[in-house]
Amino acid sequence: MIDVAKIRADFPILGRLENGKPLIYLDSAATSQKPRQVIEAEARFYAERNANVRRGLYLLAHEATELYEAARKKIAAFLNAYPEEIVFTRGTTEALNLAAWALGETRVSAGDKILVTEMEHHANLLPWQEMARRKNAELLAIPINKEGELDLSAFHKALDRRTRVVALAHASNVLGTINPVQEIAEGAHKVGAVVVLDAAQSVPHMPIDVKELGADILAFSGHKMLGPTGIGVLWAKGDLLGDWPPFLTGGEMIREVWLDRATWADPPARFEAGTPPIAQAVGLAAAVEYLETIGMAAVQAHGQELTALALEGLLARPFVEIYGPRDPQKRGPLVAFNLRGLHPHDVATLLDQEGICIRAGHHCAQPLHRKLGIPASCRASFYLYNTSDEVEALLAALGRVWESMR
Amino acid sequence: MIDVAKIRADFPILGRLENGKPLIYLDSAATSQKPRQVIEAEARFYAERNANVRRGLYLLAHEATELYEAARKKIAAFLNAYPEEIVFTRGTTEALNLAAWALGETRVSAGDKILVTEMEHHANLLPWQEMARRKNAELLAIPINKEGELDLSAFHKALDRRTRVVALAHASNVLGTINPVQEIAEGAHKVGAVVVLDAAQSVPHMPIDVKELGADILAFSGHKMLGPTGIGVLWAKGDLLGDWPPFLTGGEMIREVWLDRATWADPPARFEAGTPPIAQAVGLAAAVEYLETIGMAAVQAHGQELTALALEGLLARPFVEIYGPRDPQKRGPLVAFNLRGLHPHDVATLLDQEGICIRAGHHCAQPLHRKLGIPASCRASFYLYNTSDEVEALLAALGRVWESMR
Amino acid sequence: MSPYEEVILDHWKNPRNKGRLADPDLVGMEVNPLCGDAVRLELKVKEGRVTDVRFAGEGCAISQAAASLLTELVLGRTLAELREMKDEELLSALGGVIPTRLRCALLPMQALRKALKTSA
Amino acid sequence: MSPYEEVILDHWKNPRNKGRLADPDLVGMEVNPLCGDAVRLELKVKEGRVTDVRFAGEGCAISQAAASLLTELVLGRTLAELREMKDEELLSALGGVIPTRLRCALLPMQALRKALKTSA
Ligand SMILES: Cc1ncc(COP(=O)(O)O)c(C=O)c1O
Ligand SMILES: Cc1ncc(COP(=O)(O)O)c(C=O)c1O
Repeated sequence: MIDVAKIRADFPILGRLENGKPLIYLDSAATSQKPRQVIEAEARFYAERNANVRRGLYLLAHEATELYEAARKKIAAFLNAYPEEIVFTRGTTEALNLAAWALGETRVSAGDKILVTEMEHHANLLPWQEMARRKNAELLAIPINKEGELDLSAFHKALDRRTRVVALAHASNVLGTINPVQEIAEGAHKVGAVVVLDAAQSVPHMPIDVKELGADILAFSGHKMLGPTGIGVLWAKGDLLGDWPPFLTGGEMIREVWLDRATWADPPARFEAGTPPIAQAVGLAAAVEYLETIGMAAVQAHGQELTALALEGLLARPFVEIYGPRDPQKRGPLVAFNLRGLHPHDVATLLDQEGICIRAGHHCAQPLHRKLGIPASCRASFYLYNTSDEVEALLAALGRVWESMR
Repeated sequence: MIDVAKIRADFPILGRLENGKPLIYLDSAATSQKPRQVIEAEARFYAERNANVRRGLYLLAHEATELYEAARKKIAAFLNAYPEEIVFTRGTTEALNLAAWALGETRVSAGDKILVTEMEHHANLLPWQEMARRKNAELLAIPINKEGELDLSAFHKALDRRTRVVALAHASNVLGTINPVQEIAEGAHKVGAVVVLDAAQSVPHMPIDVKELGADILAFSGHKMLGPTGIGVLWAKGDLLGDWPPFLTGGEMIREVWLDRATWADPPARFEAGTPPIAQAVGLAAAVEYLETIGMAAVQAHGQELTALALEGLLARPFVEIYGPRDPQKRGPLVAFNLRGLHPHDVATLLDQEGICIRAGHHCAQPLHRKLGIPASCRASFYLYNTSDEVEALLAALGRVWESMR
Repeated sequence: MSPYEEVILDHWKNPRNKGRLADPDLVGMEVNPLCGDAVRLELKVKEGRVTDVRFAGEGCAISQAAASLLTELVLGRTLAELREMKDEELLSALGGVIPTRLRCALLPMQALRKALKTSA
Repeated sequence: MSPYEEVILDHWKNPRNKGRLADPDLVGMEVNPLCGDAVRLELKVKEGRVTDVRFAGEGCAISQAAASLLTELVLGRTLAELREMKDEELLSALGGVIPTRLRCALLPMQALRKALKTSA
C-alpha cells in the first residue's frame, strides 16, 4: 500500500485548479507530473554543478560529469542492467529510431522480415516502416484478437528464419494490454531475431528486470516516469551496441577525426553525439530514486487497483464501450473507452469543465483505431498520485456528460 | 555598457567556490551558466503548467501547448524569422545532422560537392562526411590562412556548379574567427548552393537577423545561451523545410498512418517526432527574454571588451602562443592559446587550483589542431557575467603557472 | 455543466442543411488530421449569391454544429460578402467557443474558404 | 599553488628510463583519445623478472611523470608481482593525484597491463 496523500504533497501541480475545480489529472500516459524532488534536482544542478560533461578538466566539470554518469548507473541498476548498456536519448521516439536504423544497418537485408503488432504506437511503427523500405525488407503486423491481446498463434506462424526483428509494445498505450515478452522473446531468439520493446508504458509502472524480461532492446521516456521532458533511454543487451555504427555524429562520440574520415568511440558515448541532456539525466535519476523509494511493486499494485475500479465502473455503465482486456491484472494503468454516440473530444471537453483531464484522440495509434473501427477514443490513465476518489469522480462525471448530451 | 554586478546576482552558481576560491568561470563556449530567471521558468512550468503538447483537449494541455508555441515565436522573433521556420532539436549537433541528412536526400547526387572549412567543430564536419559517403559526393575543406581566417580566394576557386552545400561555422569555437557569411552566401547562391551555418558560437553572442545574414540554414544550442541543456534550434529559410522528408519518425509528425505507410505533417511538426523538450523550450524562451532585456549589441560589446583585454595581456606575455585573429572585432568572445612547452591539461589543472575554469583539449576540432600543428590548446571564453577583473586574474595566474612549471 | 451553449446542442442534434447537393457550384472540404474531424460544404450560386447549401461531415459536436450553423449564415449572401466573413461571426453565433476547441469550431470556415477559392 | 607534488615535477623535468630498448620482450602502448596523451612501455624480462625498462610518450606532466615513475617501480619485480600491482601504488608514489586527472596518471598503468598481456 502506498500513502497517496503523502505522495500528492510532493507534486506542486496537484494544488492547481482546472477550470475552477481541483485538478484531477488522468493523463499520465501522455506525460506524468513531477515531484518537487525532481524539479529541485534539476534546478540544483543548474545552480550548483552546471558545466559541460566529459570534456572539462576543472573540478566543476568533473562534478557535472560524475553526476551525469551516476545517473546512467542509477538507471542501469533500476533495470538490473549495466551502465555501458544505457544510451541517453531525447525520448522513446529517438531511441526507437536509433534502434531501427542501426538494426537496419547491421542485421537486415532485402527480403528479410520485421514483425510489429497492430497495437503499436506510431513511434514503434514508423521507424520500422522506414527501415523496411530502405532495406527492401518486409514489414508484418501481428494481429490482435477481440480481447485486445496479441494473437500468439499468428505470431508463431509469422515467425521464420527470415525474421530479423520483432518490435512490440511492452504495454499498449491504448488497450493497456501487457504483452507476453518472455514467450515472444523465446520464439524470436529461436529463429535468431532480435526483440525490441517499446517500454514507454511499462518502465514507469512496473518492476523491470532486463535479465529476466528476455528482450534485447528497450526504449522508454523520462517524462512519463516523473522525470523531465527531453530525456529518454535506450537499453541494449550486452555488446549489441558495439556492432552498431553511430546514428548521429559530432562531438564526444569520436576516437579520431580527420577532414575526410573519423573513427568512433566505444558505446555508449558513440551514440551520444554532442552535448547530452545533462540536467535532464540528473532529473531522471532523481525520478528513479523517487520511484525506488515508493517501490515499483507498490506503484504497480496501486495502478492495478485504480484500473480495476475504473474498469468495473465503466463496465457497469451501459452507455460506455471499453477497449482492451477486462482483467486489470493483464493491463497497465489506463483505460480507453467511448460513450456511445458521443465524440471523444466532446467527452474530454465536458470532463475538463469539472477539472478532469483525460485524453481524447487516436493516441498516436491510428492503425489500432482503424482496427477497432473507431476514429478516436477517450483514455483515462493513472499513476501513483491518483486516488480512488478521483476515479469515482470520473465515473460520476461521465454519467453527467451522458445526460447532458442526450 | 552592461551592469555586470547586477547580472552576476542573477546567476546562483557564481556564488560557488571552486577549490576553495571564488569561481571564475571562463568556459561559456562549452556551456553557459543559467540565470535564476531560466531555472525558475522551467521549474514553474513543471509546477504549474506541465502537460504533453499538441494532443490534449483540456485546459492544462492547451496552456502547455501555448507556452511551447510561444517559445517558438519568441525564438523566431529573436532571429527575425518566422515561427514555421523554427524546429526544436536537442542541440546544434542534432540540428546539423538533420540538415545534412535532409539536404542529402533532396539536393545531393553522386559527384556533387559539399564545402566545409578547416576550422569546423566535429558537429559540422562528421554529418557532412557521412552524407557525402552515402551520396558519393565529394567533401572539400576550405583552408584557413596564418591569421586563422578563411582563405576566401580558395573558397571562390572551389565553388562551382557542382557545389550543392556550403557548411561553415559562423564563429569558430577555437580561433574565435567570425566568418564573412554575406560574401560566402552571395557566392554560394550564385552557383545554387545552400549555405548552412553552425551558429552555436554566434547566436549567443551577437545580434542575428537571418533576413540580413544571407544563410539558408542555421543551427544553435540553448545551453550555450543561458538556456537549458537538451534543446537546440534548426532554422531553415522560407519553405526549404517543406521539401524535406522527416528525419525521425513517430508520433506528432504525421498526417495519416496505416500499418504499411504514412503521410507527413507540415513543418515544423514534421521534424519534431515524439514528445519534444517542452520545459526546455520554455526555459530557452526565458533565456532569450533575458538576453533581449540586456540587448544583444551590449552583450557583444562586453564580450569584445573582455576579449580585447585578454588578447592584449596574452600577447604581452612572451611565453604564450595564441591562435586566431589578433583583432578582437573579428572574433567571438574566446581565446585559444598555449604556454610554450606546457601541456594544456597541466595549465587547466593549475588554473583550477586558483578557481579559474578554462577548457583544455582539442575542443572537438581535431583537424584544426592538426593544421595548427598542436595536439591541444587552452581556451578561455567569456560571457555577459564575466568581469575584466576575472580576465586580469586569468592573466596573472598564467604567469604563476608558467613560473611554477619552469 | 455544459460549455456547450444550447445553440451547439441544438444544431448538433438537429443539423440543418445536412446532405449533398445534386449539382453544386462550389465545394470545399477540410479535415483535421489530428482528430479526423471532417466537414464538406457544397454551395449553389446564382448571380453571385448563395441560393442553396449543404454540409456533410463527421466529428465532434462542435465541428458539426458549427457546420450546420454556418450553412444558415451563408445562405442568401453574396460570394463577395462571404470572402469578407470573419471567424468571429461564426464563433459568436455559436455563443462563444472555449479556446481548447477553437480548431473544431473553425473547421467549417476553412471548408468555406476552400470552396470560395474554387470560384473565379 | 601547485597540486603537483615535487615528485611529479621532478619526474616530468628529469624523466627516468626514457627512450627505447633495442630488443624488448614485452611492449604495451596506450593512448587517451580524448586528449592525445600517449605512453609506450618496453620491458626486458629474464627468468620472469624485469631487468630493464624504458618508456616513450608525449602528453601532460602527470602522464609523463607517472610513466617515468612507473619504470622505477617495475624494475626488478617479477611479472607475477606486476600482475598484482594496484593503481593505488602508483598514485601514492606520485604523492596523490586529484580526481580530475586520475585518467592521465593511470595511462602508464594501462600500458603496463597491455604489455603484461603480451606475455604468456
Ligand atoms: C562551433 C560549435 N558547433 C557545434 C557545437 C555542438 O553543440 P552541441 O554540443 O550543443 O550540440 C559546439 C559546441 O560544443 C560548437 O562550439
Ligand atoms: C507506447 C508508447 N510508445 C512510444 C511513445 C512515445 O514516447 P515519446 O513521445 O516520449 O518519445 C509513447 C508516448 O507517447 C507511448 O505511449
